[in-house]
Amino acid sequence: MTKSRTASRSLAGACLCAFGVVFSPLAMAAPEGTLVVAVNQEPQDLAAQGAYKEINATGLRNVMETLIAVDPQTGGLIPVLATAWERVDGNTLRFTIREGVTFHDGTPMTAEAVATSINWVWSPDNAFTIQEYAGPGTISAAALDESTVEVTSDQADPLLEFRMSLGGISSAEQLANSPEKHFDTPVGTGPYRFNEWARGQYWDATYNEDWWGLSAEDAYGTTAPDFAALKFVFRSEDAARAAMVQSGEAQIAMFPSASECERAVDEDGYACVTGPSTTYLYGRLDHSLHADMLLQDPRIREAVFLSLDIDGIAGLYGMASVPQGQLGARGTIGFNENVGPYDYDPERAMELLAEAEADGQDISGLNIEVVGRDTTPRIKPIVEAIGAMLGSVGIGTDIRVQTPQEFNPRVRIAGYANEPGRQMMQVHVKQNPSGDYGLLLLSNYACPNIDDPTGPSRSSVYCDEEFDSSLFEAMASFGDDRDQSMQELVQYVHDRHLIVPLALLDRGYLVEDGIEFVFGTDHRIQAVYVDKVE
Amino acid sequence: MDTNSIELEARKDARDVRVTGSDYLRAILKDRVALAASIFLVILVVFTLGAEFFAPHRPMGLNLRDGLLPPFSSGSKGEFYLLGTDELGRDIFSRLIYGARVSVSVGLIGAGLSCLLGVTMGLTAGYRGGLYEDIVMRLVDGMLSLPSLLVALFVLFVLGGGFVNLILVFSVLHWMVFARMARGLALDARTATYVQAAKSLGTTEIRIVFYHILPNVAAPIIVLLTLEIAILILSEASLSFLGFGVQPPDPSWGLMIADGREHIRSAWWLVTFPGLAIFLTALSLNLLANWVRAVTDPVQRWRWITAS
Amino acid sequence: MAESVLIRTDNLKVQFPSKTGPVTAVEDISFSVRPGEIVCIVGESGSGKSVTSFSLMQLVKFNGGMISGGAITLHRRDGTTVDLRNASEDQMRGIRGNEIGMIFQEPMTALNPAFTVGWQMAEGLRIHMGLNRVQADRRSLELLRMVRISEPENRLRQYPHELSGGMRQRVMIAMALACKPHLLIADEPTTALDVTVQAEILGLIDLLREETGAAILLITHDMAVVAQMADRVVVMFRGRKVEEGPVRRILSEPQHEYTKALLAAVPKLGDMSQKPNPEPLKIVGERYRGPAKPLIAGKRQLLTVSGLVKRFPVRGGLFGRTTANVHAVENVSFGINDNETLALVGESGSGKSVTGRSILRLEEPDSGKVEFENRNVLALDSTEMRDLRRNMQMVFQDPFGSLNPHKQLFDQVAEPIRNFRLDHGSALEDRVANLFDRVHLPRSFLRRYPVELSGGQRQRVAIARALAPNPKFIVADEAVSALDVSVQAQVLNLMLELQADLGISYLFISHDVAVVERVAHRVAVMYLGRIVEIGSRQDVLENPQHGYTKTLIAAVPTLDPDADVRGRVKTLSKVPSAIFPAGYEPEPPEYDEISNGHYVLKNEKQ
Amino acid sequence: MAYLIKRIVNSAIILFLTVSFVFFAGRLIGDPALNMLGPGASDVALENLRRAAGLNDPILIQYFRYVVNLLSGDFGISYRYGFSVLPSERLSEIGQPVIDIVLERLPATFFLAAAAMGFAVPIGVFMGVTAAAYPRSAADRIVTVLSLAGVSIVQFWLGLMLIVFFAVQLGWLPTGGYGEWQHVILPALTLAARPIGRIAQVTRSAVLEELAKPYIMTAHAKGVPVNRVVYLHSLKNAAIPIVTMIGDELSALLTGAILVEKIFAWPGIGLLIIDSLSRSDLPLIQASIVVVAALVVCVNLLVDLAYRLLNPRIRFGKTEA
Repeated sequence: MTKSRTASRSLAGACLCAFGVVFSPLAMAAPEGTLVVAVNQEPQDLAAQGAYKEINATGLRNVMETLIAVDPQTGGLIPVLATAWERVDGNTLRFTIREGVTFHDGTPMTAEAVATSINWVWSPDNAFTIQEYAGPGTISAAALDESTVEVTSDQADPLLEFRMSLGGISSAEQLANSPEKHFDTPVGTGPYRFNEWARGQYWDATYNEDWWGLSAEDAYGTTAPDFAALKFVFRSEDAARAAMVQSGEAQIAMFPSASECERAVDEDGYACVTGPSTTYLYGRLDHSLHADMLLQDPRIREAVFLSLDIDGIAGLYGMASVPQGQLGARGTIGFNENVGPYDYDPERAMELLAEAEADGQDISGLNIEVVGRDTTPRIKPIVEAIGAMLGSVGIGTDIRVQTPQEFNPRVRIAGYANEPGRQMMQVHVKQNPSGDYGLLLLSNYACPNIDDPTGPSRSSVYCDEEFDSSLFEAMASFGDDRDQSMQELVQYVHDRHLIVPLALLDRGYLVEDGIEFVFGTDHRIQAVYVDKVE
Repeated sequence: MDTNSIELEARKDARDVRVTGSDYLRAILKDRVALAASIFLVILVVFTLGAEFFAPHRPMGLNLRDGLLPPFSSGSKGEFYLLGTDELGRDIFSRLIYGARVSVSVGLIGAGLSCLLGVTMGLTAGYRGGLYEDIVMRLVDGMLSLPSLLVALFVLFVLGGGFVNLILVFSVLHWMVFARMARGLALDARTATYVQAAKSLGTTEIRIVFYHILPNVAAPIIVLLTLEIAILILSEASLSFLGFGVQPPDPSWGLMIADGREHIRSAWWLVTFPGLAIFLTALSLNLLANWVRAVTDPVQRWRWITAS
Repeated sequence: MAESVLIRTDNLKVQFPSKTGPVTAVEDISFSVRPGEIVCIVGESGSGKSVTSFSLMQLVKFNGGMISGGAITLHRRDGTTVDLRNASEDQMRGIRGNEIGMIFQEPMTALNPAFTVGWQMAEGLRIHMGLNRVQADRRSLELLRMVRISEPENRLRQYPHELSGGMRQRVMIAMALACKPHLLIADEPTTALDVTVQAEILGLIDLLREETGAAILLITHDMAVVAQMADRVVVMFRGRKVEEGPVRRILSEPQHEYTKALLAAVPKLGDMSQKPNPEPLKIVGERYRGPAKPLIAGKRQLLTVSGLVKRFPVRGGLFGRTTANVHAVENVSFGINDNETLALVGESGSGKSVTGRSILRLEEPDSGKVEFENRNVLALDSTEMRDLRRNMQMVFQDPFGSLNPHKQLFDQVAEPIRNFRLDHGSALEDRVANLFDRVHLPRSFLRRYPVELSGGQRQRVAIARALAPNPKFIVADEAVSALDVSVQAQVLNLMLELQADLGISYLFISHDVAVVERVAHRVAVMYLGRIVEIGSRQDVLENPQHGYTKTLIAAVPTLDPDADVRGRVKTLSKVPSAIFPAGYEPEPPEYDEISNGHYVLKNEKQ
Repeated sequence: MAYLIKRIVNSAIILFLTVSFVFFAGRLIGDPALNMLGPGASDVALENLRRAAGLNDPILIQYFRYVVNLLSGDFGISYRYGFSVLPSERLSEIGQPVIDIVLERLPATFFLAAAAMGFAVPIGVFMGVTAAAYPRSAADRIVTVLSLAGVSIVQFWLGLMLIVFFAVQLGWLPTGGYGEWQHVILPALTLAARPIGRIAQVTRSAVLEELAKPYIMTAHAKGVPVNRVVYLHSLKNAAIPIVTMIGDELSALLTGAILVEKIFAWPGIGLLIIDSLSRSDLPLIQASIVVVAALVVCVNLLVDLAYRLLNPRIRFGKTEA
């Protein structure tokens, strides 16, 4: 086994301790000091929708709260701004809004405000990135009375609860009067009040003494806010982030590289804490629609997949485990035990290529563009490795690491349509926080709609009516037959060699001694889960 | 008797020595620093030309088992890695040698092209004079006062990075220095007495420029060329570091530093060696240029040539 | 105090370290200077006279030299004596500029261009006399008046580049005398100056000697200067003192061979009176190689120059428009016959060189007519011009610059022959070799490079090169000015010899009237771009009519110790210049014909 | 005076060329509307934007408009800065004026450049003068090699090394960031290496040249102390090439700080440029380049003025008497 693999094992041990933290009753000590978190990139904005995936806005949930949330420890849903919620029918959820909550701008959080906020976040017109968790239906919200909000999807939607745990609730007053502020001055209800965003440096927030959670006994979190202020400092250099924790500049450094995590073992003053995530690294090989005909040949596709040493790639990534041959981890609804990892068999790959060539396929015309996005951690060695692997079985490759501006359009249908005859394998990361295969299958395999370039399956490259129809059936179904039909679909796409899962990522943190940090598979940094211990 | 008095005069000026190639050779052998520099450069060039022959491993060969091995360690199949390996298990030393090929050729070709362009523009401008000269020199001044690295970035951002574009951008953004110098030299030469003399002897213009002027202005231009090569090698590193230069998987010194950055604390050799390579190359070029300037400078020459 | 000695050197020895061991510059130099007297150290380049003067204040060490032997004894103001060879740097600083003042050869560069005259004069005063700025300025004013500079108040505020050469040299003198030193060392103080200015400066120095009572150590290469200034003379040759004595004795009965040679080599104004034709100088130790036949000018007119005008624009303003013109050559006309030498005499800026260059079209004249053998030179196209150059050649002033440093002498001399395809192969080689013989250069030099030659030798090469295409006419632009007198004499004789043998015509451009008298059949005097007087040598030099010609001739130092030098001192203000606003058209010159062929300008331009 | 006007006119021309360059080069990327909204944009959105921004007019009209707007300080608005959202015509209402964004970053860059020069000038000049005062001595050799080393080093590499050593191993200084004085030291040192080298070289040769001139001997002959001769008499004359070099290096700092700012997370204009490049935020990139070019031009102008103060010969365009 390679160096880095053994490393990730030892780290698995480290992560357990983080989960071992027991719930401590709210300590009422006056908050003091600043929690400095070194994050790997500057947010592009701090809009309410960003709360769904903190890669864009780490720590936003300290300012902006959701109706309900996923409990980092149990993984179940817990009340936040909604005290209770009930299913009316397959399409509808009804939320009871918490009393006496005010936004940081002083305006009360009325049912109206909540509805406005939800509509803003989920409106297809705004086309926020959160749309990748929308669909097939469209979501809208309305206030029934001052304490009740009803959220509806125009199609039966078993995932509605989950979706409601994503979008942040922000001040309706701000949305009405100064929408431009919405993007860089979040006004929420959370335990911390947004203070300032110094471009290129940090954004910070100060303790909100009027936070509802201080009085509510069903407040979420393992502790009361221990810190007078939060500061999220942007540092793209891995070494720099690590050094900040080591030198006490920061208490927590996000996503250290495997090598930094190893160092932590023999350095004093801080430790590396890791835990599994729902994020996986995958390679998606162009298929139908605008792809080069060569890629339609199943032998060639299989050859490509066979030439990938997935163990090696996962090991190269560092803190990651080798995934099954399917997106999503064990325990997800629709997970198929029988679908194992794709094999690594270069010889077989070469045979297949030979066969294809014998049938008149022009293998020399095969030149696969392996593309990654430069914001993805460790992407460069990964794509280089993949390139080398394909090369070793005689498949030509181009290697590219592109900026989001170049990359994003190309992996969406609109851009794809502009590059007919493409041979691209995009190497990218995706999260599946929902615990259900529905969204996965929808966003990755359903046929994209060129007229709806921002729709949920905008980044799929696969078109298969048969598959689509059975998928939409499955998504509307509940319980066991949902699980069943999903499993079949998983097997189906596995055999089509569409997407190769490369690594199921662990995420790690360098944490200063004296800090207990609890996080879930969605890896959010929330002060109420960060505890000072002596 | 008359000739005798001439001989006496000759002895009076005994300090003026003509400088031959062998003198230069002797001089550089005496000047330890310059000697070291030129030896380094010779080795570099040899390695660059014979990369296939000198590199112990394939620069692109993937070998995940032997990732991040420190210098002087041997891999799983017992192969020896002089300067260690990167995270893909590729031999740093081999990549340095192949990287030299990229970096050095960018420097050489880029500087060469801009020199060609600049010197032609400058010499003609300086010798021809008039409106043509005005226009050229305006252009030179204008382009010189542009933030060149920035413009380079922007252009590469528009055209996209890569070896060829890099060289194009460099030659377009660096010819001015040569033009300015060549023009200055041409101006001096035009008024120099020996050129006037040649003219009065009925020597043709072309012959004056190429037979009389060129040899007299060659030295400073060579010096500048050497310096520019160094500058371009540095710029290539910077641009590649930013991802606008040479594209992976081609090894380039700048890229190697960029890649090694993540492991800078745990695997120092990833960043240190390519950094040193660039540093030593640029330093050697500068030292050499410095030396050439000194020995070809008519004022200093005598001191340097007879120096030990 | 007659017998008391102010400063004395005994067996002074100065060396310069080099990688091949120390090089001895001067050796065994002993002389002394008494209070109030003028001692001249005379010698040619390389004689070590300057090194000697620099040693007295240990200045030589700033040139990398070291005093490795002997002693320098100075009697200080306070009566004590000190050995300047071993004096500490602090002691020296107290003496330099304070008890010993010094002035240098290059007035153009010896003043710091970045500071005002006032500041530079004050500096010494403040250091040595502890004066404050105001007092220093007051003293500076006195000094400037003392050296006869007009409107001294303004001068103090000016920068060196705003002053003329003569004025700068006066400032230098004033600065040197600032702290009332009792010894003033003057290192070639007038070499770089025009002869009229030189006369004034020399006069001034002599005057100041009397006014301040300071002794003066004058370093020069010019025997005439010696004759006029010195009480006693020290003759140096190749780093050694060859002779010492009172000026009259040295001049009348020189003992040492070298001194004799030196004196013989100096052309003396007046020697040629009553002699219609040029004659070579007699060079001691060299068998007299007189011309085969007397140098009689021909009758056929070879070159005619009429109304030649050349102006250089002074650009300025927003779009670099021409705001003024330097009237370098203003309506100049003259003619030269075959086998004749016309000398163009004038001081720097008189336009004599530009005239010569314009004739060869190295400058394109603005207007005028040049006819060579009845061909209109200015009308020729470039190819015609090229082969006309076979017959018109040029010898430049600077023997170092006029040869291409990267080419062998053979190729340089062969160049015109190749250009005109006159010969090739072995014929070419013989021809070049013969040219070397012709100018008395050993054939062993053929494969050498210019750096290996001395100035005189290079000038011979330049002449050989000019001779190569057998020209009928040679412009010799200050051809001997850069050379030591002895060498100068040799080259002059060579040129005369060539004229005698080959019947060449010369346009001999020079600032040195004495030299001109030697070589010229006819003389034209130029001033601010115009010919003010032209005629036969005897007419112009022995019977000058124009005011300027008179001053010029009067200014020429003679070897006569009794000549009065002070009379020439006049208060110096701004020098007249040939710069006129754009569009200014001076009226054409009108000449009076004094005698046959002797013309004098009658309308001055204002 | 006339000269000054001339220089200003030249500078204006240079800036004009720069503006034209960024405008047309920007168009090479392709449809600006598409660039602003991204390929996912709906045709409606694109068309709206085109109409709003007058992108349907002939290119020269647009160019003219662009220049005019620049003159009135309007560099356009950013469609990227501060949004992680997919294209939508609504953005035009809430986009930020790029010029504000750029100006917001300038102080940091100025501060850094000033600090770097604060290190570079005294050290460089001192090294150079020392070397010149004792030519071919050991000191001279050391200075030569050191200064060449400074010129030859890869800035961002040096930066990384400094971080590893001073911030990580020794923990003396922060790894990067902005705010207290400690933050500026490492980046400033990194940036100073090159200017130190070049200033030292120029000073050395310039002073050496001056020390060989006759007026130096005059000063000695006046009994002026040696140090005064070197540091006052020669240095003031050597000042012009030195000032030129300082000016060049200052301009280089304003532009060349890009990598250093990135490595040290220094929120200057360099960092901004890198971000906007990765977001291909065209208006922002164009504005940054124009602004920086303007700065560089200003520096050159100042250097020119400095000449006139330093060199009496060209002061007020006086001609020789």
